[in-house]
This record gives sequence, C-alpha cells and structure tokens, in this order.
Amino acid sequence: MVLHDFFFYILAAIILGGGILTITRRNAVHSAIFLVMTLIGVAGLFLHLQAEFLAAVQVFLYVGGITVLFLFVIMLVNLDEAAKQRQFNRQWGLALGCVLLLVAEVGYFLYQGRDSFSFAESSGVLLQNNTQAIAMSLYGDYLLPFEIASLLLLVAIIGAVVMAKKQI
Amino acid sequence: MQTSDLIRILPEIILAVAGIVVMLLGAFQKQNAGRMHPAIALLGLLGAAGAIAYQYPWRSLDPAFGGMLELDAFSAFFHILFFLVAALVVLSSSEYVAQERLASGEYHALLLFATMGMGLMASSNDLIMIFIGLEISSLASYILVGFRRGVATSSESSLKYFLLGSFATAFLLYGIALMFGATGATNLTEIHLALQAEQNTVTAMASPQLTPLVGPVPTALVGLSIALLFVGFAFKVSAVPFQIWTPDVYQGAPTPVTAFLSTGSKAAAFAVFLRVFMVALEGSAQDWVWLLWVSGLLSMVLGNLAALLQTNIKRMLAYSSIAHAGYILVAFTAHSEEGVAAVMFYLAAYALMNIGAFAVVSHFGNRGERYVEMEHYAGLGYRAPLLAASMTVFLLSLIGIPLTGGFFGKFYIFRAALHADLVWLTVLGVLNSAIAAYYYLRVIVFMYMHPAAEQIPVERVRPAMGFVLIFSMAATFLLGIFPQAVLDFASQAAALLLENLGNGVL
Amino acid sequence: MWLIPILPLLGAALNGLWGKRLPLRGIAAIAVGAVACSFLLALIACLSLGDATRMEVYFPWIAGADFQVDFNLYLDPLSAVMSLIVTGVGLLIHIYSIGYMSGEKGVHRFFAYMNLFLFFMLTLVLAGNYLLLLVGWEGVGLCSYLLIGYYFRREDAADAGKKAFIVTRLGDLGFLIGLILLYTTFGSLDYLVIFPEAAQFPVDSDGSGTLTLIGLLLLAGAVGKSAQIPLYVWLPDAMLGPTPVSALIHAATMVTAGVYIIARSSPIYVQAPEALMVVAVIGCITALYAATIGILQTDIKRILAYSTISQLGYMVMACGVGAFGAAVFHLMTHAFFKALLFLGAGSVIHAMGGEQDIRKMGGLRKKIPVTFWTFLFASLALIGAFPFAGFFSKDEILWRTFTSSTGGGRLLWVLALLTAGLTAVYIGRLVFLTFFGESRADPEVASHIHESPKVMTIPLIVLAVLSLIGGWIGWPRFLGGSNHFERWLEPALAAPAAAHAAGEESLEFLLMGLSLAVAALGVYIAYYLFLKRREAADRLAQASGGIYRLLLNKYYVDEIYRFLFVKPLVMGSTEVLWKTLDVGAIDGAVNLAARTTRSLGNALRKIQSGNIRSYAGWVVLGALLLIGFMVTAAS
Amino acid sequence: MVPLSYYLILAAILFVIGVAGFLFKRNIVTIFMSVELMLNAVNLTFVSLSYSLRQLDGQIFVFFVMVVAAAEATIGLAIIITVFRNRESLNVDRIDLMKL
Repeated sequence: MVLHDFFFYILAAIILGGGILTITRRNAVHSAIFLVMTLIGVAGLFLHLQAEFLAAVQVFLYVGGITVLFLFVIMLVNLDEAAKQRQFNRQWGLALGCVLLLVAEVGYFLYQGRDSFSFAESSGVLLQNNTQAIAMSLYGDYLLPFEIASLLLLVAIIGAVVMAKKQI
Repeated sequence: MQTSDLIRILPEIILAVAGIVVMLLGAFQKQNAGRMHPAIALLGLLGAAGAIAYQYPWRSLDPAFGGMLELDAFSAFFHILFFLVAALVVLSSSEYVAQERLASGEYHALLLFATMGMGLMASSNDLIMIFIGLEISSLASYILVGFRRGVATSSESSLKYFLLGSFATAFLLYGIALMFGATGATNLTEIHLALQAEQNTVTAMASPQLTPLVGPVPTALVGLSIALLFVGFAFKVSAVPFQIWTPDVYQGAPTPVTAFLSTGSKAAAFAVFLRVFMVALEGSAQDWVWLLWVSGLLSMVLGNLAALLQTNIKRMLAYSSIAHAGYILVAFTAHSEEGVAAVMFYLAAYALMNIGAFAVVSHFGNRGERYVEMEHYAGLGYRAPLLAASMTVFLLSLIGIPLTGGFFGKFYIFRAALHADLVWLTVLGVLNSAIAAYYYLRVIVFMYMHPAAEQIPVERVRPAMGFVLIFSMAATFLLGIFPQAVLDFASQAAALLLENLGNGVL
Repeated sequence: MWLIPILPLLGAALNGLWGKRLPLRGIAAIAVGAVACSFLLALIACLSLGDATRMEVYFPWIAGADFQVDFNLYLDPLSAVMSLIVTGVGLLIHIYSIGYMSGEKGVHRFFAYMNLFLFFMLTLVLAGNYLLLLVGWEGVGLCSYLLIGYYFRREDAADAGKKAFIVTRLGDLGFLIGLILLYTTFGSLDYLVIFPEAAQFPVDSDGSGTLTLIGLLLLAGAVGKSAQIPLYVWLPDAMLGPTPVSALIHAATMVTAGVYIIARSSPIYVQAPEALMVVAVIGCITALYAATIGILQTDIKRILAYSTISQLGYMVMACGVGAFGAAVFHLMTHAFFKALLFLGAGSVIHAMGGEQDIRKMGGLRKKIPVTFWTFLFASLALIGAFPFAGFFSKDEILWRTFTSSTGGGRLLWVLALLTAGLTAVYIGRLVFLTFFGESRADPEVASHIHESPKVMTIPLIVLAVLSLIGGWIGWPRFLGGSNHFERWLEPALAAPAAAHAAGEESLEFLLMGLSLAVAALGVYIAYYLFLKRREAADRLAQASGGIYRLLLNKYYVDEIYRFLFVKPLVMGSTEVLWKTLDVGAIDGAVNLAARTTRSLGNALRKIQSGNIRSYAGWVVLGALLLIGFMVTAAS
Repeated sequence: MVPLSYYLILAAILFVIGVAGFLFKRNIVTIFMSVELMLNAVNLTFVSLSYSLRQLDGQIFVFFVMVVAAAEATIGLAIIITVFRNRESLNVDRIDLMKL
C-alpha cells in the first residue's frame, strides 16, 4: 500500500512539474518535451487506476502522435523570434489573480464534495480485462459515437488539407 | 443495433455520403465540378430532410442506439431548421465561392459535415454524442471561418475561434467529467433521474456482488459541473460573458459562413443547451435560472450597446447576434414549455431573417468583401431597389416590427417570460429591443436617405441568390402573418420534450 | 370592409414598384384613386352601419389552445368616424399633394409612402383586436419616419425622422407591455372579449389594480404617439417633412391615434379612475405648456406643431375627465381645421418660395386671397369662434371638464380656459404677422408670390367649409341642437358611472360666453401687439410730429404689458419652458442618454481588444463568476 | 490508499495550470499545448471517477476525448501554419487585426 501511494505521489510530482515547466519554458521545443513528461505521468496514473488500454492509447496517440505534430510545427515555422521575447504579458498579475481564484473555487467545490468519494478496496469486477471490456463497450453501447468519430477524423483531415496545402 | 436504429440516423448518413461524394467529385471530374457541388449538396440536404419527414410522426419513436439518440419532435424541428439553413447558405454562397476562388468541393463537404454534426447535436441524448456532434460542427466551422486562406483577417478569425473554442470545450468537458462523477451517468435521462432521486445511478443499479459504493449525489459537484457546462454552451451561443469571440470571428469569416454560424451553429448550440439544461438538469433549475437571467440581460445590453457604435455591417450584425442570443436566453430563463417553444420559434425566425441579411451583405460586398462598411450602403435604395428592399425587410424583422417573423419571435419570448413572472427581465428586454431599433434603422437610413458617396458597383443578382432573398423574405413575412403552424410544431416539440420528465419515463 | 385598408396598400405597391416609370399624372391617379375608393367604401360602410356594430372575422391569425387572435375588422361608430376622417382628410391631402409635390424628385415614392401610411392607419383604426391594432400602430410610426425623412438630403430631416421613431418607440414599449398585460389578464386581445370582461371588474378605486396599470401603460403609448408631455419633443422636429405629410400625419391622423386608443379602451379606463386622472392631468399640462411655447415661435410650421400638441392635450384631457365623446368630436373638428392650417401654411410656404419664418412674411392677404380666407376660417375654428367647428367641440370639452366629478375638475377647467386664451394669442399672431401688415419679405421673393394652383386650393376650400360646418352635427342641446354626434358615438364608448353632474343650462351658457370672451381677448392682445404696434412703429418713421407722445404712450402701454404679460410670458415661455425644459431638461436627458450609451459602448470596445489572451481572460473571468455564483448558491 | 479527492485535486491543479498557460503564454503553439494540458486534466478526472464508480463509461469518454484532441491538434496546427504564412509571426499579441 505504501508503494501504491508512493507511486501516486511520484507521478503527481512528474505531472505537475511537467505542466509547470511546459508553460514556463521559453523555448517551444522544451515546452513540448515537458508536455511529453506530463503526458507520460498521466499515462502512469491511468495504469495505476486500472485503465491499461487508455494508458497505451495515451502514449501512442498523445506522445507518439500529437506531440510529434507539435514538434513538426515548431520546426516548420520559425520560432526564433518568439523565443527572444518576453514570455509573459503585462497583465500577468491580473491573470494570476484569476488563476488563483479559479484554484480556490474549484478546490472549494471538491472540498465540499469530498465526502462522497472514497476508493473502496479496488479490483471491482467491472474493471477486469480492461481492454476487452472497453472493446465490448465500444462496439456495443458506444457503436454510434465510435463510428461518428471516424467522420470527425475525416473532417479534421479535410480541414488540415484545406488549410495547410499550398495550392488547392 | 437494429434497422430502426439506422433509420434514425439516416439523415446523418445521407449527409455524410453526400459530403464524401462532393469531395471525391473533384478527383474524378475536373470540369464542371464546381457547378455540381452545390447541386449534390442540395440533393443531400433534401434527402436528409426527406429522411426526417419519412419518420413522421416523431412522437412515437423510441430512442435509438441504447438511448444515445432521441429523434423526437424537438430534434426533428431543429433538423429541418438546420437543413433549411444549410440549403440557403449553399445557394447564397455559390456566387461567393466562385468570386473568391474557394475550394468548392471542400467548402461544400465541410458545410455538409457541419450540418450533420449539428443534426447529431440536436438529437443526441447522451453527453458523449453531444460532445462529438459539437466537435464535428465546431471543427468544420473553424476551417470554414478560415477558408479565405490568403486573407489575414480570415485566418486570424479562424485562429481566434479555434483557440477560444477549444479552450471553452475544455471547460465543457471538465463539466461533463464532474457531472459523470456526481451522477455516474452521461445519458441525459439517467442524469435527470439520478438528480431527481438524489442518488447516483451506480447506487441505483448496484448489482448484488457490488456493495453500493457511493451515496447521495454531491450537490457541490453538481453545482460546479453546471457552472462549467454553462461556460461551454454559453460560449457556443455567444452569450455574455462568453461572447467575446463573436465579433472578430463573424467579421473575419467569409460572409456566407458568418450567416451559417450565426444561425445554424447558434441554433444547434441552443438545441443542446436546452436539452441538457431542460432535460438533465431540470431539477436544479432554481440555481441555473439566475445564471441565465444575468447572462441574458447582459447579452442584450452589451450586444445592443456595442452594435450602436459599429460601422462595419458584419460586425454590427455580429453584435446584434449577441443581443439576439440574449433575447433567446430570456425565454430560456422562463424554463417552461412555453419558453422552450418560444426559443425554438425565435431561432427559426432569426435564422431566416439573418440569413437573408447576410445574403445581401455577401452579394453587395463584392470581390474580397470590399463593401461591408455602413457608408457603402449609402443610396443603395436607389441603385438596387430590390436588394435594398429585401435588406429593409430583414432589418425590420430584426427590429421586431409587426407583420414580420421577428415580431412574433419577440412576442412569444416576452409572453413566456411574463408567464414565468419575469417582469423585470421582460421590461428590460423590451427596452433593449427599442435600443436595437436604432442601429438597424441606421442602415435603412443609409440606404434610403443618403446620397451615394461613391460609385460602388452593384452586380446583378443571380437566380440562386435571388431565390434565397425571395425565400427568406417570404418566410419572414409568413412567420409574421401566419406564425401558427411553426409555433404549433415548436409547442408540441417542447411539450413532448418535457412531458417525459414529469412521468420519469426513460 | 377589408377593401378599405387594402386599397391604399395596393396603391402603395403599384406606385412603389412601377411608379418610377409612370408620369406624375399616372402616379397621382393611382394614389388618389385608391384613397377615393376607400373613402367611398368607408362612407358606404358607415351609412349602412346605423346604430349597430359590425365585427368581420376573416381568418384566424394565431390559433393556439389558449391564445387566439383573428384577422378581424371592427366597425362601430368610433372606428367609423375615425376611418371617415382618415380617408376623407387623407383624400383631400392627397389631392393637395399633387400640386404641392409636383416638381419634386421621386414623387412616386412619396405617394407610395402616403398610401402605405393610410393602409396602416386604417388597419389601426379598424382593427378588431389589439394585436392587429399594434400592426397598424407600428406601421404608421414607420411610415411617419420614412416621410419625415423624405428630404433625405437634408441631414436634419433624417435626424428628425430618427428622433420621431425613437421617441415614439419609447412610448410603444409601455404600450407593448400593456398589451401583454392585457392578454395575461383577460386571456385574449379581442375587443369584444376584453370590454365586457373589463366591465365586470370592480372599479379600481385606489389605483393599485391591474386595470390601472394597463391604463397607464396604454397611456404611455398614447403619450408617445400623440406627442404629450414628456414625449412631445419629436413633433416639432417632425415638421421638417413635406407639408402635406405634416398635415396628414402630424395633425390630422397619426398623432390622434393616441387619443383613439384611449377612447377605444374607454371600458378599461372607466374602471380605473386613477389612470383617468393621470390622463387628464397630462393632457391639461400639455395643452397649456405647448400653447405657451407656441406664442414665441417664428417658424410657421412649428407654431402649428405646438398648436397641434396643445390641441391633442385638450383631447387627452377630455378623455381623462371621461368625456370620450367630446374628445372624439374635437378630434374630428381638429382634423379638419388643423389639416387646413397646415395645408394653408404649405400654400403660404409654396407662395413664398420655401420661406417659413413669419417675421419675413406679412401682407399676404391680398396676394393669396384663397389661402388667406381658408386659413382665417381654420384659425377661427381653432380659436373656437362661434359658429365654427372648433367652437362646439372645444366648448363641449370645457363644459364636461367643468362639470367633471373628477377631483380638480375646476382647476383643469381654469387651465384649459387659459390655454384657449393663449391659443387665440398665438394663432392671432400667426395670422396677423403672415397676412396683414406690410410685406417684410425680400423684394425678390415678394415679386414671385402667387396663389397656388387649383389642385391645391380646392382641398383648402373643402376643408374650410368643413371647418365651418363640421361642428354642427354636435350642436349642443342648450342651443337648440341635439348633439347627434355624441349620441351616435355612445354605444362605442363607455362612460364613467355618474361622472357628470347635470349642469344647469344657464351655467353652461355662461361658461360658453366666458370662453368666447377669453378667445376674443386673446385675439385682441395678438392684434394689439403684433399688428397695431408694428404699424405704430412704422408711423413713427413717417411722421415726426406728436410722435414723442405717441411713442411714450406706446412705451407706457408696452411697459405695462411687458410687466403684466410679455415678461412673464417671455420668461415663462422662453427661459423656463423652452430653454430649460425643452432644450435643457429633455434634450439634455436625451443627450445624456446618448452620451452614456456612447461611453458605455466605448468601454465595451476596449474589452474587444482583438487580443486572444485577453479574450481568454474574459472567458476565465466569466467562468469564475459563474462558479462563484454556484458557490454561493450551494452554500 | 490514496483517496479519490487527491486525484481530483491533482487534476484540478493540472487544469488550472493549463488555464494559466493559456492566459500567460505568447506563443500560439504553447498556448495550444496548454489546452492539451487542460484536456489531460479532464481525462484524469474521468478515469479516476470511472475507477471509483466502477463504471467503464468514463474510460470510453476519455477515449473519445483523445480522438477529438487528435483531430483538434491536426486542425489547430494547420490553422497555425496558415496564420504564420499570412503574418510571419506566431506572437499571439500581434494577431489583432480585428478589434473594437
């Protein structure tokens, strides 16, 4: 159990550290790297929560796909100029206030609702064989969204082509 | 899955197929493809509308895909509205697409996909489907907004729309996640039941081998979730304080796309907004009604005041669309059957008059949207009497002059609000609609009471555009003189939407 | 009956769509023909009406389970009178316009608007329910806006049009809310449903009930349309439109819509005495106030505009004391003589080549005799000289006010009498300065002064005859008549229960004499000040002997007058009323509102900085507020 | 065992970090990364709730969120490239042609 908790804290530290570094680094490439760190941390927590399938997808899709896309774009466009500039704008004080308030409010709500949540001793029946269960579910109850999601991807492809292609 | 399930999404299937055909056409047939695209798009829309009509009456249809979709009169109403809007936009953009040399195939395909997404939004009864439908239509809209790739303002508004849109989507998703946590469900009806019973569905359905894990619904989480959901939907309908993207995006987008966004997308967002809040969250109405109250009032005030100062017509119409969202929120605040019907009627009326107005703006704007300033309209009444006359009709309807659809829209809204004892909101709403008259009239003044400052070419109206103008004008008058049929439809749909709740029927 | 409003609509459509290609004669034929036909139809309908009322339902408009409105027209004596006035006076003004507008550009547009206006006005008058009435109500406002701004090349004309539209819309707000309230109270908007039900309501004696509220809200609409305090400001500015428009819309018909709506809703008002009291007070104050301003204006049309406001105040006051019949009677006579005054003024302006300043006129009596005589008739009718039309209606109003059981009826009467005197002063001044004395026009203009063509003078003559005899149908009982008019109207109008103590005939006679005397005094003052004194001043220049004494005498009288009359008047009218109230307070309020709007809008524009991050900041701020609200709601 | 609220609070903090990044950063690409952080926070919330409620629905939802995130990334980056072509800058403060 101690080990279990220990994992959580380690991963939490990775996630938060990565997140903070993502938004504070000047260099966009560094930001992307720290984003990967956060994403992997989240994947770790997924594993921790018995969501093996999602953990795998997180690594493949996010780390392997989206982040690489980010890096492509960062390389594609010239970011030297951006790197030299101040990274924070002038109203950062105001924005910081907003952010802190947001923390306070969300925290308050979670605090209010804390009694409702407690992890019972784990390994419920439902979560066994995670990947299989998800597959059953995706092709059963969630068939429609699953199919529609393919159209979503189609739209994304068309959009990307229209926007990024040099000449149509 | 059964055949009946497939029939329920037949309209969406037809649209998707039409979209794909439109897109592939360019690959096989280089010539004339540009002319075929609108035709196929229209055929697809017609077919989809036929598929909706085929399932009449919508009263007795069961939910499809395990409660995922609900093709009731409510969603049928919105489906028909979306198809109409999309068809009018297709017709009115044929000139524009040719003029600006846009990629016709992709343009029409994206329009069709966006329409499909909106249709899914209107009929989905599950937060997952709502989310996916919303994203399909949003992603397509992001692209459509930036469709004039070479124009800095267009891509800029696309970027703004995209960044802020995904920002708001994140809020929406967070709200959904917390709602899921609080109730254990994503299906709207189940959420409703869970909130009603104050027990989450997991507990309710707990099988013997599982000890009930979680007790009552944590109200605090529900509250936070409602606030976050509100952020997401209010952003999409451009209600204050989440209206801020609207003017920039509407101004930079190609004019037909602006027409589409301000009518179709707004209506779709309202459809979802209504369904989620009226079906799933009816139980906590006493909390969110005040959000609506304030948001509606602010939308009207801010929209109208800012519109007073605009010189760009598109921007003015953008601000006015914020104000109109405010009027609609007034009816929403009533959260009654009458209120829902009023929202639906207003959306229909608003869609027709606004599309008409944007069609005029689009036609008159000429190549590169050069003539979109108020002063360019000076003396239009003498150089293009019919164009100006139709614009006048649309503007009068937007003001809410009797005998036009806009009048009855407002009338029903304020009636619903009064019946719900929202006296102050009604008074302020009526006051606002008086302010609004001013800036619409300004355009009319420019058209009829100012000599033309410079010679601005007015191109001949082509048949497609002419049809759009005449159709919207006729429909605007029709809604103003015989509003009954549409209102009956809306009332029935609203009654049907809400009646299941009372019985607690799934 | 439906043809009555539809014909002008057809005319408007024909002229609007194809008028550009037609010659003036064709346009005029269409416009005038349409109005003439509908006048004839209205006449036939009214004659065949007899004592009955007629409701014609054409087809359901909105048919809901709990809410039904039909397209229906309602003809009762009230709407009959109104439709006759509208079509009759409208017809004459249309004919007049042919002459007046010839030579202007876009005449077809003018006639199309005029016909469209008549369509809406007739819809307003003949509607069988409040919703259809609202259609007409908004429609006439719109047409008035279009017609005021007809000379769009004049910046101020377009502004005046906008001002008229916006200001009246303020009142319309109240009206609209009143309608919704009517509907929620009675469950219908049909006259025939509402009025019997309203009669069942207990009399709202302490002014806290729904009926009083409805009455006040409808009054708000009437105040806007009929240019009563505090929403009268648009009417003087509206005079920038073509003169026939002023005559038709801003004197004879549209502005009386407010009076009409109060008279029409009389069954509601009689159940709400507090609302009636407010009506009476507003009317009375407006009447007096506008008359005092009218005295010192120099623009011929503005004088008439203030006069119109004042006379409308009279009518509203009459409604307020429960004398709805008298109000409608005065409405009718006023339509005759005020239309005539405007048309006459138009003729004068026409003759003077566009000059509207009465200080630059004078001596026109000989040069345009027809105009002069008809104008004189109208003025006499306005003053209330026996036996002109205005005499009967005005006297009726004064009498009913005097005998009104409403608290303060006597006070209202005194003020109304004072107004009558002031009316005589300003109209006397107008007539004397315009038609008598020496010409003060530029020689070049003076040489071109000519009588207007026949097409313009004939309507003048017809209206002059009507101004003379139009009141005779309401010949009061104590003078041997039987007051047919009001008796005929009775079924259409409710009367407050036992509102009027039966007055003695001798008293009525006395009061009548008094009002005549006051009018005569007013005319004399005007004569003395604006005609005679000027002549004296001229004589001063000619003869040098004995002048000093004369001058001294004059000066002396002048001083007394100044002390007694002019000074308070000048002070009151110019300094206090005109400058402070009109320019200062009301325009100031309007400007303040505009400024506030503008600065608010500017603040909004600052928010809209174009910067995505600040936009996101606003989104977050909004989310914070929402969540914060839910926090407070949850705890 | 770590209580659920720890997970939720962790997710909330991550969400707020994302919001902060959106508000503070100037580079459009990093702004978009912040959105990804927010989405991850949502995903984390979903998965932990799904675990605690023993409901798979939450995980399914996360799957769809990921799909959408991928699609959004594609489109977003395409738009960013277009903007860059038009403006030669990815400084978000310079993207303000339209205002007032």
